[in-house]
Amino acid sequence: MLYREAGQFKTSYSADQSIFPIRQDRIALVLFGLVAVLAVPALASNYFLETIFVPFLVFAMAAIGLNILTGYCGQLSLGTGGFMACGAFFSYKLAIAFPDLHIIVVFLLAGFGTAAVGVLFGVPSLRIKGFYLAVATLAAQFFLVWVFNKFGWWTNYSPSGVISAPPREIFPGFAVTGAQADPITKYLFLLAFVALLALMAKNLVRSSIGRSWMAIRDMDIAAEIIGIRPLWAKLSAFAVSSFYIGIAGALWAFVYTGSVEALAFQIDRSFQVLFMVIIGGLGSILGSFLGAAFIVLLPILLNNAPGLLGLRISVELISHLEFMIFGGLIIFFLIVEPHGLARLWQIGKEKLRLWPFPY
Amino acid sequence: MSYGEKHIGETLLKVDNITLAFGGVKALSDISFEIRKHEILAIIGPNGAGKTSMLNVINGFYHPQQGRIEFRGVERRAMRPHLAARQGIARTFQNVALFKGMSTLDNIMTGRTLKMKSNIFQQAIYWGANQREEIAHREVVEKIIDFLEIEAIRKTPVGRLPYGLQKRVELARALAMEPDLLLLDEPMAGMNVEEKEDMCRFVLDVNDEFGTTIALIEHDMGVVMDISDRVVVLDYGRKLADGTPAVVRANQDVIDAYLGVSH
Amino acid sequence: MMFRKLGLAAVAAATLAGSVAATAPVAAQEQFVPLLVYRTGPYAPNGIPLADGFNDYMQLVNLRDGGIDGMKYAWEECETQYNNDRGVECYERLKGKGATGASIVNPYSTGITYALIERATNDKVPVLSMGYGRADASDGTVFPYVFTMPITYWAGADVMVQYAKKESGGSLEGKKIALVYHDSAYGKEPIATLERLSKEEGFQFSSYPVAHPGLEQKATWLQIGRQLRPDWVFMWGWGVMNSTAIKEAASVGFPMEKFIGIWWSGAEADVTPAGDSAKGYKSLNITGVGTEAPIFRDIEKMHADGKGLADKANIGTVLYNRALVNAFYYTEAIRVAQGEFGTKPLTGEQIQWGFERLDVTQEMIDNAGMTGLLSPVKITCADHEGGGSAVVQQWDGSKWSAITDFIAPRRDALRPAYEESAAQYAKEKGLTPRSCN
Amino acid sequence: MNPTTLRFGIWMLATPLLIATIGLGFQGLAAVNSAMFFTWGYFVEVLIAGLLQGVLYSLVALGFVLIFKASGVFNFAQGSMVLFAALTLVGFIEMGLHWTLAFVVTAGVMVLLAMVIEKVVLRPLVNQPHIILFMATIGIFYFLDGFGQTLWGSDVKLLDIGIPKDPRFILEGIFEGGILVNSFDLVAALVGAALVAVLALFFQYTRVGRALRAVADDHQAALSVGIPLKTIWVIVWSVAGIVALVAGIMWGSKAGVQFSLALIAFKALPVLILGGFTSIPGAIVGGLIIGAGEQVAEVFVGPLVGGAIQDWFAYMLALVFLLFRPQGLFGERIIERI
Repeated sequence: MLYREAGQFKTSYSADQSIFPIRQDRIALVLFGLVAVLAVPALASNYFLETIFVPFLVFAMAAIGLNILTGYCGQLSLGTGGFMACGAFFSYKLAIAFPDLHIIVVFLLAGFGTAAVGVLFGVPSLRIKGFYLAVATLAAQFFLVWVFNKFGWWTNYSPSGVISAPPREIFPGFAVTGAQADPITKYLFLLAFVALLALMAKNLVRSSIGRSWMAIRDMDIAAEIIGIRPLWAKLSAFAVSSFYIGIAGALWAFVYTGSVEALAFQIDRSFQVLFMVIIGGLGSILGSFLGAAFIVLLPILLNNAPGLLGLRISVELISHLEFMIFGGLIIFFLIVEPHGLARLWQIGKEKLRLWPFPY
Repeated sequence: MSYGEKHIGETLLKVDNITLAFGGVKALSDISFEIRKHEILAIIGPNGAGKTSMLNVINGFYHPQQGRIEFRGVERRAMRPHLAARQGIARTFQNVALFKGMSTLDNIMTGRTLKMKSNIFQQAIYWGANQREEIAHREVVEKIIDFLEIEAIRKTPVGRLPYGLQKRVELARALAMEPDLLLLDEPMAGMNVEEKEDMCRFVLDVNDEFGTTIALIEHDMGVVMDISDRVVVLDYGRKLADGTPAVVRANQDVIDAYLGVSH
Repeated sequence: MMFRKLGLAAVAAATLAGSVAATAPVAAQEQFVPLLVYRTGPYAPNGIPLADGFNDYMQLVNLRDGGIDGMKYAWEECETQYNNDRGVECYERLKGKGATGASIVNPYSTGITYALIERATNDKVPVLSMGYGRADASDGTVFPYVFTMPITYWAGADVMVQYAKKESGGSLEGKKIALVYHDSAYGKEPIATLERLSKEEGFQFSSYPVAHPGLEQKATWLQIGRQLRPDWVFMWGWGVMNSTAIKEAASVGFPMEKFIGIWWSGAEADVTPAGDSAKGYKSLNITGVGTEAPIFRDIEKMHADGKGLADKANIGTVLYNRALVNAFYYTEAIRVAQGEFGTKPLTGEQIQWGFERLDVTQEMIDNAGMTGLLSPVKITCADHEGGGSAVVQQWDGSKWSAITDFIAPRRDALRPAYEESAAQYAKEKGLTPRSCN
Repeated sequence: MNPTTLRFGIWMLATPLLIATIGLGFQGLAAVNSAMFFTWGYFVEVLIAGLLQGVLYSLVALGFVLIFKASGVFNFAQGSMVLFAALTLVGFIEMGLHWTLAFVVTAGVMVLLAMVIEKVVLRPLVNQPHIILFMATIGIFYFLDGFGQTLWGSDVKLLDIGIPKDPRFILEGIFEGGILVNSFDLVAALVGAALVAVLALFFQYTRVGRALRAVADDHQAALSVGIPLKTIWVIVWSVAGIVALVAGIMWGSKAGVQFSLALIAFKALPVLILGGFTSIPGAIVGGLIIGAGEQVAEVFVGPLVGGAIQDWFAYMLALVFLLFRPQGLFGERIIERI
């Protein structure tokens, strides 16, 4: 009954085009924002901040990136890990070479660098489609990881090939990278950064470039015939997608783990992000967040569940069960709602709008 | 021909000796005709006559092996479809080619893509130039929506619409491009009489109000004879006849090939 | 909408409450040790005996001795799947448990060690990376909370060269040595040392990376066995790479006697899948092999009483023994610290104090019933490696047996290399090395 | 002469020429760059080793092709099916069955698995987009990984069914020192060839095989002549399961039966895009090209750039082929129409 839009009239196109046209959604968003900014840092322990919220936000960023490419533009990519590695190593080189550069500038520059690499590996998409393209993006995945692993220049010739994020501050006195960084600072920085970039992604997908991507996704030939250049649409999707993924990789290395080797961005990482996008919902920015939350939380929950229930099961069995349940849940979700959590959420909202009179 | 005062002008598009083959199969051989400004030209012919191939050649989707195409007096040969769109050629498809995952409004908005100028950074920030542009184009699109009477389905994903409405949305998307030349591939296929009448009205209104030149493929001879200014008849990839409906109707070859005389 | 939010909050609250509840079984007056294990995933064959060894040793200390001078162990396993971010998650989850939080971390993964060094240093929890991780962490002035005893990869490379030199009649002049390595942080560790030694000893050194996971080594071994034809092959392999390398080496006819693996390429799981091909293959080991040491009588008794925690088949295997020695090290460090701070659950900081004063003498080893399992080490504030040594062992088709005594690496040349590398780390991180005088 | 035979003939002539050109190129490079080592005998040896390795890739790729051809599903779980089959086989052998008997029982288990997958996963998802089915097979991948390990443990297991492994030397008269060929690889290649032959016969001459081909060509048409899609899917997943079992035996004997076996799926993917997702001959030829290409690249080019290039090289090679033929070497040409 609370969720009712009767009486809310839109009197301008700009009101109709806003991201949250319904007033209750806007109120909920403000409340949610307050919880995220005030309640979470106050209540959550360092464990929750460091191992759940921080990776969740980093993954959400990567998922937004992949969703732009796969969900909005329809180009299936398995090269996410490679592009994350680009972001991580580019930002490392930049941060070491220019110690005075502000860390946000470093991240953004790394993002732009990754975008350039993404465009390069996006070129085959002009000729190759579907699963063929997916497998072709694996070329990027394996090649990029090899490059960062092989050439010592990327790691400043560290004998082991591991890079460690140098300590940097977001404002004087507030370190976000390095060992001294406070988890709350890290979390709030990530929250703001990811929220801002997510908003920009949302703006893109509701503007003409986003419509071009979706047109290419839904029917590339028709899109071309109404004047959308496939070259521009696909490559811009690769660029924007890689920009986000690159920044996610940089955040992963700098803010989340603090030290990283190229092998951390193996093919598994690509699949992990792909799961998030598909489980969360292809073609949905909200879905990227839901998917990231699901994939980050599920294994931890499954891992803790026997303890919570007071069962004594060996970690070995828990781990095997975790695999099985994870696989089973993927299948279950696909059967229940192939369009992902975002669609479930939307259906729920539509039901709620009509409740208690379903017709 | 009773529909208002029309001033059919000079040649807008000229097709000259077009030959198109797939492997060994000739889809079009040696076709020439022209489309004049402000007219409604019908392309007719039995199944497999090469009508759709002809449209595909005109808007650059197929590249003919021989022949030349002149659009607004400028010759072109190989051209990608998006360049044809840029020059002002829009079209609809025999099997509806809408963007299934998008709403009616977004589908029609894609038709405005070529006219939108804000860059990727402005779009990412949204507020400011991009929003002004979005709203300006939204206003144009809303006019088309009003014109085609599809206000109620504005926000509906097109995948959920019935066929007749999908055809209308597709027309709306093409109109949003404000084309000089509009190619319609069987706009009335699969419609009942009422829907056909509606569609005829829209086609004539478009031609009349916006002055858009229209080339359409249609099977319903009644419709063709009623609304078109001139007719081109194709059969097995060759041109049989070309002229006003009355002339074509009297042509013996056309009668033999198309209007039901047995071979 | 509101209801949904509330529902989410409820779930979050339940999770929070749950994580508190999960700590309850650990009693207040026990020394808590988090165990980062991998009993599943690609490296489970190595992870299982390791985890079993830790469990058995701590169980033995609790049952036989009633704890470390009366202070019992409590521990909890967390599955990392040999995955770096899971490792970090496990560490963060377990570090606050028990009376005083985590007292010691043994990551058993070079990647996880790298990921934990900063965190653990910040949290003041000692990391014991026994024969893995960063070799330069042996410099205690830069890495106060990281211990690398008894020996590092760089020292391991030196031991291998010493052994090859002795077997080649006292000189490696003009010999060819090839290194086959896992193309990762771990595999690259020995390269610098071997390059230096190749200049000093006059042998020709070539290295061959193998891409993860290492199922594909045909090309590598064609290069080694058919083109280079080296006198010795050293291997820094891990998991499936080891057995595949042995098989491929056999398939190009390379003699197993000339093939030496590092201590992570020398467990039972590394050779059994290769079957007969592996007969004669050698590897380094940082602990002794077999079940001759007296402590195994106690372990057997514990198992006979039904109190053992390990799979019996794993007792006495290479990695089980390694875990025993590892647990022995930190048990003794805790004992040292108890001498200073009293018999109570100690904090990581206090145990670090104990580690830096840990002097494992032969007498202590004998008293603990671990004769032959390890060599003496002595840790100081600056030296976190402690001067340990390694043996060469050989696989006879059914079991490993040591074929040399413990060989000490030539640390006079290694120490400056540690210090140089650690100094570079400190510079990048903006750290000021502490003084150890 | 029909175009296929003609094209085949051209390739038969062109391939040795191409290989010889590459060899000459390497020889030239080796003359100016001391980091590179080249002799013709060694080149041939690497080439043969690569081709034999390629057959093993083909074995895995075949499983993908079978399922993709008949149901349009990109079965990511093929790798874990290989692992699961091998684990089950070893499990039965350890229970005391002779390996031939264990093979039969395991084949039965794979058929059972196919039935379960059809019922639980595929049927509820029929008519969903390809990407959804692809995701579902990733679900199967995880489930099988966990299930196999729960059932049979995570320990590495030895699988030895008596395939000889000793190195042999051939052509000692032509090349100095002869050419080393591994007998295990030879046996594996023969088994692979036999399996392909059996599959070809199965598709050509049995009723079920013809039905499968009909489905591959046109789902609707196949349904309209009365072939239930359900049965087809069970059969095709069973066949893929048995192919996985054979691949599991070959790879398991090579590297031991353990978790990492599931990862060999990644070696099959470049083979697939090179050969085309729908072509059995494509899987074979693709496997040979990838196998030979990546070994030659690793041995001769690898040392120039630091080595360990064969993983990405296989993908790059496939990618380059794709740029010329976007549907793969043997895939069906995509004609775009609107």
